[in-house]
Amino acid sequence: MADVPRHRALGLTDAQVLEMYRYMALARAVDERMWLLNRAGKVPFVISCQGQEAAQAGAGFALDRGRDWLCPYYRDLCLVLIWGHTARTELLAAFAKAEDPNSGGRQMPGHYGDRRLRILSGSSPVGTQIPHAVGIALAMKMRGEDAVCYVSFGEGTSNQGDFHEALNFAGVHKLPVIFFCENNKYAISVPERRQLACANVADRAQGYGFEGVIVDGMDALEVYRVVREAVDKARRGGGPTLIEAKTYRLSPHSSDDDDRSYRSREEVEEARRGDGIERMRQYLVSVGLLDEEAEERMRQTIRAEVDEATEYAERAPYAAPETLMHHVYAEEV
Amino acid sequence: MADVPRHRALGLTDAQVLEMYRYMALARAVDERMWLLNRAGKVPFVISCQGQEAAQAGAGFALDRGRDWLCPYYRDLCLVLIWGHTARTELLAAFAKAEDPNSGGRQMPGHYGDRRLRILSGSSPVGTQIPHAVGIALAMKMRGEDAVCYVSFGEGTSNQGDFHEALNFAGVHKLPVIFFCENNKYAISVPERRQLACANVADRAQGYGFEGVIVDGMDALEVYRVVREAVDKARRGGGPTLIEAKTYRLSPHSSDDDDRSYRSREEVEEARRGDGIERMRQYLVSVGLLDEEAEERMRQTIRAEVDEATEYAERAPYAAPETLMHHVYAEEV
Amino acid sequence: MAVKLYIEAIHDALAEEMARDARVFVLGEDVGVRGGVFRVTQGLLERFGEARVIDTPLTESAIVGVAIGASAAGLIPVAEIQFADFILPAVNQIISEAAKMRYRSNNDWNCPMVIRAPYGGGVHGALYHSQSVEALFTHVPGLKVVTPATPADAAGLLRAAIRDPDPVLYFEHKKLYRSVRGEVAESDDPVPIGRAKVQREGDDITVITYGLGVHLALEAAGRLADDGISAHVLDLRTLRPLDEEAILEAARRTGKVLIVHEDNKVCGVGAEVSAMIAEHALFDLDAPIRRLAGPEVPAMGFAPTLEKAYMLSVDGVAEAMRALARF
Amino acid sequence: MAVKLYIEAIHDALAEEMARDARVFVLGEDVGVRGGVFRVTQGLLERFGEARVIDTPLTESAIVGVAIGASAAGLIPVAEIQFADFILPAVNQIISEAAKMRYRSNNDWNCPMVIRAPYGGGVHGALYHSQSVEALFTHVPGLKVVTPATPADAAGLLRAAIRDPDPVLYFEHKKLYRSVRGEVAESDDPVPIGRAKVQREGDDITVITYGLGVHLALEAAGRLADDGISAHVLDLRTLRPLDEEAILEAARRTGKVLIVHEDNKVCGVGAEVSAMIAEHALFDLDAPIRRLAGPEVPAMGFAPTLEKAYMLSVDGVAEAMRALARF
Ligand SMILES: Cc1ncc(C[n+]2csc(CCOP(=O)(O)OP(=O)(O)O)c2C)c(N)n1
Ligand SMILES: Cc1ncc(C[n+]2csc(CCOP(=O)(O)OP(=O)(O)O)c2C)c(N)n1
Ligand SMILES: [Mg+2]
Ligand SMILES: [Mg+2]
Repeated sequence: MADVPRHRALGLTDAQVLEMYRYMALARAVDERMWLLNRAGKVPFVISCQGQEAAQAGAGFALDRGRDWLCPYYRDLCLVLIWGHTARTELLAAFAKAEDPNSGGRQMPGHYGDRRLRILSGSSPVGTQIPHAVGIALAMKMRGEDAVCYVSFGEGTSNQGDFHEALNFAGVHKLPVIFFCENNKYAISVPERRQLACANVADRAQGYGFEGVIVDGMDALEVYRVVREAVDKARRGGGPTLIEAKTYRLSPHSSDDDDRSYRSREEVEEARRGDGIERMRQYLVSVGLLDEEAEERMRQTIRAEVDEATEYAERAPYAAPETLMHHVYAEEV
Repeated sequence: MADVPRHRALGLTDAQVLEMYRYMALARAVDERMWLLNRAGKVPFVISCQGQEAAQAGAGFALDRGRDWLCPYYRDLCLVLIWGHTARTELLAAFAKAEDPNSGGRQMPGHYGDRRLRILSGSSPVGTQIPHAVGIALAMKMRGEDAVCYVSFGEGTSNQGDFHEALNFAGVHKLPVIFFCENNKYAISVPERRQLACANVADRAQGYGFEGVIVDGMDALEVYRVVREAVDKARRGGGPTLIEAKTYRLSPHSSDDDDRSYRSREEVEEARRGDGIERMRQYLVSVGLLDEEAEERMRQTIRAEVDEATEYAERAPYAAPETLMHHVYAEEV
Repeated sequence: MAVKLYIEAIHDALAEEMARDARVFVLGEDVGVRGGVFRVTQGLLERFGEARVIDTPLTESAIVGVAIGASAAGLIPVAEIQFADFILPAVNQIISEAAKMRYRSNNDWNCPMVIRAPYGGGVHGALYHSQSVEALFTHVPGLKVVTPATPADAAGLLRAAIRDPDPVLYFEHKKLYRSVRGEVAESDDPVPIGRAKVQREGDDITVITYGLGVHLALEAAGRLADDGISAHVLDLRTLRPLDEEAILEAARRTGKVLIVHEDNKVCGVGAEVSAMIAEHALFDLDAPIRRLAGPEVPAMGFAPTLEKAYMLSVDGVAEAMRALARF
Repeated sequence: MAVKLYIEAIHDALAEEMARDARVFVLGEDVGVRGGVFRVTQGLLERFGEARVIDTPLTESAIVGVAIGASAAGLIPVAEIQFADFILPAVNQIISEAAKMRYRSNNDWNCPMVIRAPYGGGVHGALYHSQSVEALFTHVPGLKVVTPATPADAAGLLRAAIRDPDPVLYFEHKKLYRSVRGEVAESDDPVPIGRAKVQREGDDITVITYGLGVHLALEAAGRLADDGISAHVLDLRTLRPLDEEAILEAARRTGKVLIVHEDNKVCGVGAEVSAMIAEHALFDLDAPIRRLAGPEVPAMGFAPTLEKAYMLSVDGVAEAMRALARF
């Protein structure tokens, strides 16, 4: 046993764990590109996944992209990339172009949605997606399908009434839904301790009659393990799980934020040292799956992908003004 | 110690515990009268406290009527009687008469409120009073007053978003508020197990970083004890407590309900055998504070009080139609 | 043709739609074992089973939010809000989510769902069991709002709402439940959403109304006829989208318009109807556009004096109609 | 007289009211350390301390609900909703509770509180950071709604709102924050709630508007003046209660009315203004009452093409004014 690498013990192939890493690196690269574009005045708004890629990658690989449903939140860039979106789709969204599959440039970036991929369209008011996920899970149960629905949100959002009502509903009806809290320690400027007085968001699960699990969100493999368990349980009819991934938001809340007013640079630097991408890299090196050359190759491919995506998205057309009136109701065009 | 009667050990005098009992009996008598009047077609609506008097009496005596605040819910007849309302005020409300101190006949009975007594006016949408209580407690803390705010609600209501948001707020700000859930096993026709999947409403306190306490709501003295502890803690700056009193609703949900469609007569009869008023009576007899004669005297006084109140309320005038337009805003009349 | 109570028409149409389409299901508070506090869903649990008639926890936002998710996943939820007054905790889910799902996803997702809620007063419901809430939603693009006044429309509009690919708010007036009876066709044809109906033809004045107001206006029109005043009564039936053509036609027909609704007047649906006429048929008017609506107070009181003072009455409507005819 | 930005006027008036009355306190998301996401409450924490500038959890219903309780207990909360779009989870507390507290308790209790929220578009806010939500509240008896357009009114109406014994919704247009500058008196006089203001006198056509619309209308009026068309511009300032006298006077003055607002047209505030005129000044009109308002879509898109297509513009307003003048 001691010789089996962690990912294999968890049932992940070498190729899979490398893919996981690639998605994390890709997400980071897309995210960083968006900031550059924002600072260059080319895209008006960015909201970041930086620091939360490991949690999202672990969760994404534990789910089944062929049947499960997502109700993601605005930081889930890495997750939706795993789910089938690409640097191109997300740069199209950042540039607000018509071809953006999430909303055709109607919504801000980070407002994911794609029917083809079973990603339900999300909005800005936080927490509203949580009851939606419960409704999807209810449909799965009613139709006897063995898919699960995954929904994510921040720790600040776990204080919204919709969180409570949704988890309670799922508990009473034992629905196949995974509640995934990406606790990144801040809700804009408000630190965790001024958002909630309990030690862990996961402690709230007890109030809904199902299990709450805390996981190190900087450890993609550990996240994979606990989400996998929750997914298996849900498929077996065992009902929901609330998982809290402890992460850290490395970037400001958004491109409109200046986080120096509410947290020290030291704190951020300290957190950066625990970055889940770096941890995964070290793991892959330690088990002999990655060396400098392979890393460099991967980075180049990613850079090319992001460059191509940027170029494509920048050139792509905006939605025509007259489309403003389309799709308020069905068949109106 | 073995010789000290329970109530004395709790710090209640003989007179106090007798008063407690009297209020419970008075509440029951007023409530029963309202049903009679409803069945006779004289009052259009009744909502009952039957089965919950012991919980309310215990809580009412643990609070300080001279300084504490109440945000009660529609079943808290016994509590508001303790707080200074009377058979007369509540029959005025039942008859929807102008002199009703709660709302001047504007609201249904059971919608308590009285500024003079620090009872904040309540509404029908359930749970909205819970954040109000937190706001009152916030004001107490800001002004450095040592009053606490007490708020009550049913177990069904503990699923509303407002419950969650309010308890979380109180936990974060460590406010002097007592959250009192009167778990009477049903929310109209929906049994507890279809309302929530956790074993106890009190289990939810953990998610807010403060204590949750379960108490036998049919035992007024035990309720007194736990509420007293919570009140003392709150006054000392120790923050909120969520108390769940396990009770049973002996009557239908309201005069518009027919509870035979969703629960058996046997179940109700079984619960009636544990009625908190009868338990208190037996206790008082056992400690030599009550005998048949005293009981009969008390019942006669109560009957007279309720008769007088009924007569008065029935004769009292309705609000004049033109008052409809009054008090939408200040100084408008 | 069967003669049914308004409430029976709703119940039967709902049951028939559930039988017709296995995707249709009901959720709400006390809708199962209890059959709803007004008994609209009576017997549905027995007939369609627990999976399709769901007693939810006491949480309006989740009722609507879960329905949105279920509709996205291919079902057709008919969510009941026990009283229209209690729809307010669900406003965020309705306006931010259901109304905008199709638009925000650029037509990728939609919400084929119905929210039913009993509204209106005159039943001793006091401040919080008597309100009219339609005007909070008629302003919102993405929503449809219907308010049937007759058993036939109750049935037909419920069918249309259930078959509509977008979210529909279906408000049923409590006072009509057991006080109005009428013919309902055996066929399961829907009544098209967005089409008003002339309930009475007339030439002197036009009353535009909906819900309970239709019955008051028709009775008042009967009285006025005895005095030789001929009133035209248009039942809006759908409040969003309004039937502009029918409204303008009705306004032009007599040149004198009275708009009647129980909901508060200011910024109520009547304001839009009036503005529509003032924008498109101004020169066809022979009199100022009048509105007779609920007074500007939060809601009606419990005391019978206050309830009566709030509610519209045949007398009041007739008086307003006469005054307009005299103009 | 000091010249201030719109946002400065709000900030300063708020700080001055807090200094004047110890009962006034601020609560909301990120209002403390961060000074608000738009910086309206910048520096208040440092000046008034944590007890009076409270960073709340991310819970709009609790922000309003807690404010209601605190106001009942004698304080004067100024609650900030970070974006008007996010007021929807608090609608139940606002409409069922704050608006009805005085009425339901027969004048025993009241809610002296203010809810501030930045609204409106034109700042790349996309669907959910650009909405106008005022029409959801202008229908509700018990509420007051103000929408200042100038720094002076922003200061004066905020003072009035804070001193009002009833709940006031104070909507501040995001696009005006740093784009509009104007004189603000040194005195701390409030601007009375419920009073519109003539922002420009004119004789040919009347524009009735509020918020950003005021600036568009004034600029358009300037252009029209060059062509010899004289426009009268009325700034509503308060949307509930509407200043009926001022509206009717402005309508009668020119007999030609254009109502302009960014919020969606159907059942918007403009509908009530129009209905009011059609009810009380119909025969003074020389032209149909026109409304120029946000298109009937859920909100404006993120893409600049879509935002531009949604937003009112000086060109658009001027064109509508010219068309009306020609009528
Ligand atoms: C209902 C609502 N209120 C306020 C906001 C503004 N807002 C956007 S994100 C955010 C903080 C969210 O914090 P958290 O849930 O912890 O997620 P994080 O951004 O930290 O990932 C706030 C207040 C919003 N989007 N929706
Ligand atoms: C928001 C809202 N939804 C629905 C109702 C209708 N209603 C009144 S009481 C009640 C059940 C309340 O159950 P619970 O909280 O357990 O209190 P209980 O009546 O059992 O004491 C319901 C559904 C309401 N008053 N408010
Ligand atoms: Mg966070
Ligand atoms: Mg109960």
